[in-house]
Amino acid sequence: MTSARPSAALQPPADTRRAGRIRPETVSTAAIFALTIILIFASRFVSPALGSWDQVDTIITLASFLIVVAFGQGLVILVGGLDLSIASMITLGGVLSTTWNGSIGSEWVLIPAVLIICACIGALNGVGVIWLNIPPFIMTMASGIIVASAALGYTSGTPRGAAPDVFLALMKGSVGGVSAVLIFVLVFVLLAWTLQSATAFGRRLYAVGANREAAWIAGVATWRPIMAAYALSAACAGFAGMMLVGYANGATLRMGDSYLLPSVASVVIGGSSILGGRGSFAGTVGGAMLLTTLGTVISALGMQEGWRTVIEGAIIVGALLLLREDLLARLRSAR
Amino acid sequence: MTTFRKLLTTTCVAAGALAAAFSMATGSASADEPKKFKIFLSLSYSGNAWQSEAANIVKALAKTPPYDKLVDLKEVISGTDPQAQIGAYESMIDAKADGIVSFPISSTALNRTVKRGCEKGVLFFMYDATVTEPCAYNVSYITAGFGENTAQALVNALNGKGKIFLSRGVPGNSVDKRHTDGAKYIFKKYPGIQIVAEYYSYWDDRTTQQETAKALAAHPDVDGIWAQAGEYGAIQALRDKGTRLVPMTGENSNGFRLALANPEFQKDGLKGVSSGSPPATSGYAFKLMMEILTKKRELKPMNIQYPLPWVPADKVKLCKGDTFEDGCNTFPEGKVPSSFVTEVFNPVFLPELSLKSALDGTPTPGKTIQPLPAEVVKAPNEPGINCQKCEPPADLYKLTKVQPTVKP
Amino acid sequence: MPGAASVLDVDSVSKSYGATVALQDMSIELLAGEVHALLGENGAGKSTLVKILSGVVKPNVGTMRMGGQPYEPHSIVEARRRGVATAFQELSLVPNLTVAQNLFLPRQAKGTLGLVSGAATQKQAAAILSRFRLPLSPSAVVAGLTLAERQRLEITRALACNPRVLILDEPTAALAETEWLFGLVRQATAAGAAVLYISHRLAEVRELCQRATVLRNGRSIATVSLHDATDHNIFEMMVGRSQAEEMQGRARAGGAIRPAVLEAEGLAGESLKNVSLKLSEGEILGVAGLEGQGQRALFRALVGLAPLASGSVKIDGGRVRLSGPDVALKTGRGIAFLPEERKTEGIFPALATATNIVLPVVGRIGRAGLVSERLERDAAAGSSSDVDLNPRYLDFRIGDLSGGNQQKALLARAMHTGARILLLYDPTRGVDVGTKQSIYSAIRSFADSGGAVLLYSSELPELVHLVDRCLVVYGGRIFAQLSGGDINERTLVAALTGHSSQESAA
Amino acid sequence: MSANLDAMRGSAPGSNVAVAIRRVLTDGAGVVAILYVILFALYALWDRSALSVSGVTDLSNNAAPLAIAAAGESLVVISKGFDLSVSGVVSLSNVLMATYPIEGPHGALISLLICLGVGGAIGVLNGLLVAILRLQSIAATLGTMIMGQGLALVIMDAPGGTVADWVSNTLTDVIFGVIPISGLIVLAVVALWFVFRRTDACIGIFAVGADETAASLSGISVVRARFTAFVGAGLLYGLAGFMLSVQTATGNPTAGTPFLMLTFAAVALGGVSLTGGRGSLVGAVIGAATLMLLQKVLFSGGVSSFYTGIFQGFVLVLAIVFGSFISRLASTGARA
Repeated sequence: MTSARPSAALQPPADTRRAGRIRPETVSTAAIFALTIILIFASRFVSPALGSWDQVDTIITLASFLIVVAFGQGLVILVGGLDLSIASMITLGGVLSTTWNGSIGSEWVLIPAVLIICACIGALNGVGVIWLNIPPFIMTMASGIIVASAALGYTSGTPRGAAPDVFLALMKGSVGGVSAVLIFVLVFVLLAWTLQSATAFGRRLYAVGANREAAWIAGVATWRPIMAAYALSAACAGFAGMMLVGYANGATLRMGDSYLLPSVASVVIGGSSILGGRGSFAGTVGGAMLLTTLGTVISALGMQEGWRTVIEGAIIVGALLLLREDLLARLRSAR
Repeated sequence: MTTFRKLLTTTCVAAGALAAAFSMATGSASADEPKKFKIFLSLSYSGNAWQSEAANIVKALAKTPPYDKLVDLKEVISGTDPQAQIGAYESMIDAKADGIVSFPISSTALNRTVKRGCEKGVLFFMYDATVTEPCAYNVSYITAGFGENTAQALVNALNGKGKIFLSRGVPGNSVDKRHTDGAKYIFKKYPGIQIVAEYYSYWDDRTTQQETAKALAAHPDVDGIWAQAGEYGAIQALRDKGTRLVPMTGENSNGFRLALANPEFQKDGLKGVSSGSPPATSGYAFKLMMEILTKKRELKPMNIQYPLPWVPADKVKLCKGDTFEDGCNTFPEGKVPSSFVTEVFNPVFLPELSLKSALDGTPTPGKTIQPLPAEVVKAPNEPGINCQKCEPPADLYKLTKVQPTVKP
Repeated sequence: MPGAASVLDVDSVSKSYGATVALQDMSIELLAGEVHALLGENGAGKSTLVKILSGVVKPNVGTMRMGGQPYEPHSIVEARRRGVATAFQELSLVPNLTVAQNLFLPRQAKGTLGLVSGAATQKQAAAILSRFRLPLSPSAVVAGLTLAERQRLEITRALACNPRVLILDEPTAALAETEWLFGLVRQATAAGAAVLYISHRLAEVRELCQRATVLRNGRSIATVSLHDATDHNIFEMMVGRSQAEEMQGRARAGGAIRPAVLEAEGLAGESLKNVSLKLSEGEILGVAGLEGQGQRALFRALVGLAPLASGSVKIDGGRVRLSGPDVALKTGRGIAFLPEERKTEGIFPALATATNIVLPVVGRIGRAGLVSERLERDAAAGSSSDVDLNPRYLDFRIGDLSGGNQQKALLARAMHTGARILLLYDPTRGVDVGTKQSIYSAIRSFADSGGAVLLYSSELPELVHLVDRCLVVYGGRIFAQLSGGDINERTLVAALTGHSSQESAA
Repeated sequence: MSANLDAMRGSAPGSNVAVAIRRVLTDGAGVVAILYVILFALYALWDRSALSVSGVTDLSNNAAPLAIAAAGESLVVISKGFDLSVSGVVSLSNVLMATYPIEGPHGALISLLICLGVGGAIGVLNGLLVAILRLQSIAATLGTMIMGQGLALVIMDAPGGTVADWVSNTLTDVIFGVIPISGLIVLAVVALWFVFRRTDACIGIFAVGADETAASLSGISVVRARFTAFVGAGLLYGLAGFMLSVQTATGNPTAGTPFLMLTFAAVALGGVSLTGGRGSLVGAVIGAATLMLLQKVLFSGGVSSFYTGIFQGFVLVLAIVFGSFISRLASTGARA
């Protein structure tokens, strides 16, 4: 895959001095957060109680799972892949952390153990994609199906046990009046952003995603970043799974399903290219927030489910139209 | 052209390998004695407490003497896709099944296949969910009026006025529609009752919790919640917001019943009733089918109504042991997950079962299959639920469990 | 040529993208039967003019007339219909289609019921291919062709629609010998067509063209008759300053024996037959060859990109196994490779130039594992000045730079790795004169500082001027080895085509 | 990555037969076809009824909707896009069929036209968003998918209604006592593909999928190619919805949901490159058939219900690995 830019033939010729230093990512990210905030304020019209800090708090709590999952998904998409196994990995994380809770030592053994298991399965995805040349789509879909049915068999249908206290505290507790989740999300976003945008590893991810062949020729051991991306994605999903059991204090075998499409959507709406090599985690966070906010507002609309769904779809398309590259480019050059 | 020989050989080798892989799996299937009844347990999907309990009950019964000698039971989980369950049914019919006890994913999509099965003499017993194909037996509580009764109970608890949420099931699902229609029929009678939010919780605790949280963001001042399965999530959502609880009705999760009985929660404002879908239906359906197969009972295909569980707060009673002895109906905290659906037993229909049966599908030592009561309760016709082109009874939504205590 | 009819007349055309002006007040007139050169550095606006003429983009202002009629093509197809055909620099062939299908895009030959007929397409394609003396199978898939074959196909496709105006944008970028092309061009002009010829190789231009229009910063500086203009004042017009550095031969290191740093022994593999070579410290070893003689395979083998059937590679006398470029970088004093295709094998368009330069060793520059644009810029500054790449480009997306600057950046990357052995594959392909000079001096100073360079070039003068010794590859073998005074275009050309007295001994 | 493989096809030496066989083996469709035969052999081995008319009819009726949907998806994927709207279209046309049943052959025709209309309309919308407004296909079609599902719920808020008996009975039947009609319809789609394959439009789609820039410089209208792909896909989704309704004989507002993942699995299994430019609609069709057959094979193989998924997963992976291995063997053979 070469540059994901549409029709490079029509690009400006060489040596155009691009106005300013503002990256397109920066603009699209700003735009998407702006949209989210507008949506929050607009929601006052739906219900006076909305648009409050209370709502924001709810949104962040609900978005936290998606943000964590979408980070992993974003890494995989960045290296030109797609991870369909996250739904099952979320479930796996949830199921293992509840069923093993108490049975294998303290939570400080349990949690790393679960994360490592997830990461290993993710790494297997990497192996399949890199050395067996299996399309990521199929590889991750297959491993997803496999993990799901393994979990089904392992729990024979009913996951037992309760969530580790750490995660109960994380999802329910609060530090000095601020909910723990909020703090966690801030820290996570900061770390994740740094990893993707300000480390050597991150740079290699972008290079590999932009042009695997070129990266290989340039002397990057391309398999490492790819492998790492899949492993991290799986680990993030597993972690999100544990957050979910902390939130609902219990696991179910389908708990991950509702996060697969949204994770991809957050990444793409956040301005990343589905073909890899371009995008920023900040944008992805914006995408996740936008989608979750949309959810809360929509659910407050007093109308038939069908119409609500239609509106949701329409708003997503509308947002995409607003975030179109050329529009933003015009915005950028206008500066 | 050596490459071709190479190609062909690889192809064959691969084929062989694949075959081997499968035949490993088949080893088990190839060994059955002919005389046993070939029964299939067809789940659409598994993965929540309700589904696996229902399945475990059937498995446990099939292992309980004398059925363990009579039944060759095979479980098939085909996933949430009607296509897949159609495929599964077809395979079962082709496999010369004597009976299929099943949770149907769709009330209508399976009809054509079910009909074909009936023509080949296969008995179809649907539990909990139903099909509109007349040649199948539907065994379900759906027609017993969960919606209207719980709605009335909520209205009573609210003295006929207040803002409420409806936490529904799966969009576009006939069971959800039946429940909600019944409830709305009651709520409409009370202008004081105002439905401020209506959301789909997919009969799942976590989703209920998230959706309720969303609704609470818009309407912090809610006065009551009418919920289908997943109700315990609604309580958690309220708890996340603070201590205030509101009157609510829901289904049979152990967590909900414990909460109803919890004096502290009652002090915070929780009251209501636990009712709704009992997994035990599957056992009842299975035993009916066996009695027909073993010629102990004559029964034409019909819609059979399973009694609606009804446990108000003051009726919650903790069980000492592993069964529902002396009218207990809830298990103490920690013995089962809060999402565990308590209505797995029925002293009349299923005395053979114990908690282990529901959790692991293992029979209760020393128990043998007891005969069912002779008469079965016929369910009223309900278009789209258990019949295709039929007239519903005039008193479709009549209250059976509770009477109005407040005038509209 | 006085009296010749004007075929295409472009009058003060301008084109700007948003804030950036690509072409301003450009005028040019093409006469029937002439080959008209378009000269200018990368980014001077040549490609923009090409795109305007061939209907890819529309000018903002200005008029174009063909034989008196106004000429405003809305699409490539319309341009072709009006008789303007283009062979693009970034070859416009679709990789997953066959030669025949590509020849007839977007309309294939139809059979019964107006359906595409594969047979007919192949037949007509075969006819065209033979007419233009291009030995390719019509059913071959383009992805499988070499770069040179593709370039020829691109040119053939343009010629095939018998254009009145033929635009050739860098047609020889991937061609080592030009007879084939020039022959066809002369045929076309003889038939009364006008040819707009864009190339960085002034020698070619002088051989083929009569007049030249020089572009600089999007403006047409002048149109001159090539007879009257010296190279010197053409350069002057192109770069706006008098050409400082003329090509002078490298003071060749004589017999002084320096340690061999890279030795290859009997390399054999895909399109390589028993190749051996020895590269010593401070040496620039040239490789010459017509396209597809195995030079590509040789370079790729030496950096671990292509598997070897047999043979051994030694670095600093120690035998090594090169499983890939990453390993090659870390082995001994390190081997770095400058690939052939800048766009597909070289740059990461969306990333900053600095990032592109430091990428292979980005792990090194991190502070506590963290890297920032600033760190990268500082790290890249050094090597970018070595190749005299303007540091202000370091922050730009490399995709927005001119081909020349991109090439500089890639050379800078190779040097920045710290590897002391460089494998440079056609480092000046399709770059302008100024850039060439910078690249030459960078290579020289690298060698002078004790580095070793293996250099393939499709331009013989380049080899003549740069290298100490020169290997000539032919049919996957090393056919001849020239050194000292033997390195001149005449002997090289002879050797290239397989006529030579001395057999390879390297 | 696949370039050299493609190259081999053109320049493969040896007899025509050799070339032909190699074509089959280097092309995803051929490999998945082999896989299908293997699986079917196993199925027949374990379950005699597989070879009976009813067995075959079941297979074909079961596979038809997914096969046609996958066929549509393959068009978009070849043009280097993703189309999620399939589940929306299928649900929508399904509920329409069940809400407005029209008896008799004319009824069938009208319903078919309605379904095609719905599919075509959403296809046009996708084309507008992706081809003209240049939105990323996966995101844009996610939006249209959600809208489609919403409309389906608006039209019918719970499963019900009945598809006209004539339609559901006739089209699930067999003619000449052996040939399932649903199978014929799939064959018709395949036939259409072979016609379309020989149009400039189709070549354009392949070209755009492989290299958009080169394609546009070669005079191909990228917009038109993309647009065609999406509209074609939409129409086929409509047909898929029609066939689904025919089979289930009833309406279900969420009927299309399972199609989302399955179509992509089928497409990829059928050897259509998800990075565009390579593959064949036939492959996707056979891929879909294979997926549906797999369930039956696993059933007749008596794989324990809990672990069915594990087998499905491994077969998916094995199929791909096996496929690429065979192709590599074939192409190296060609090189030698």
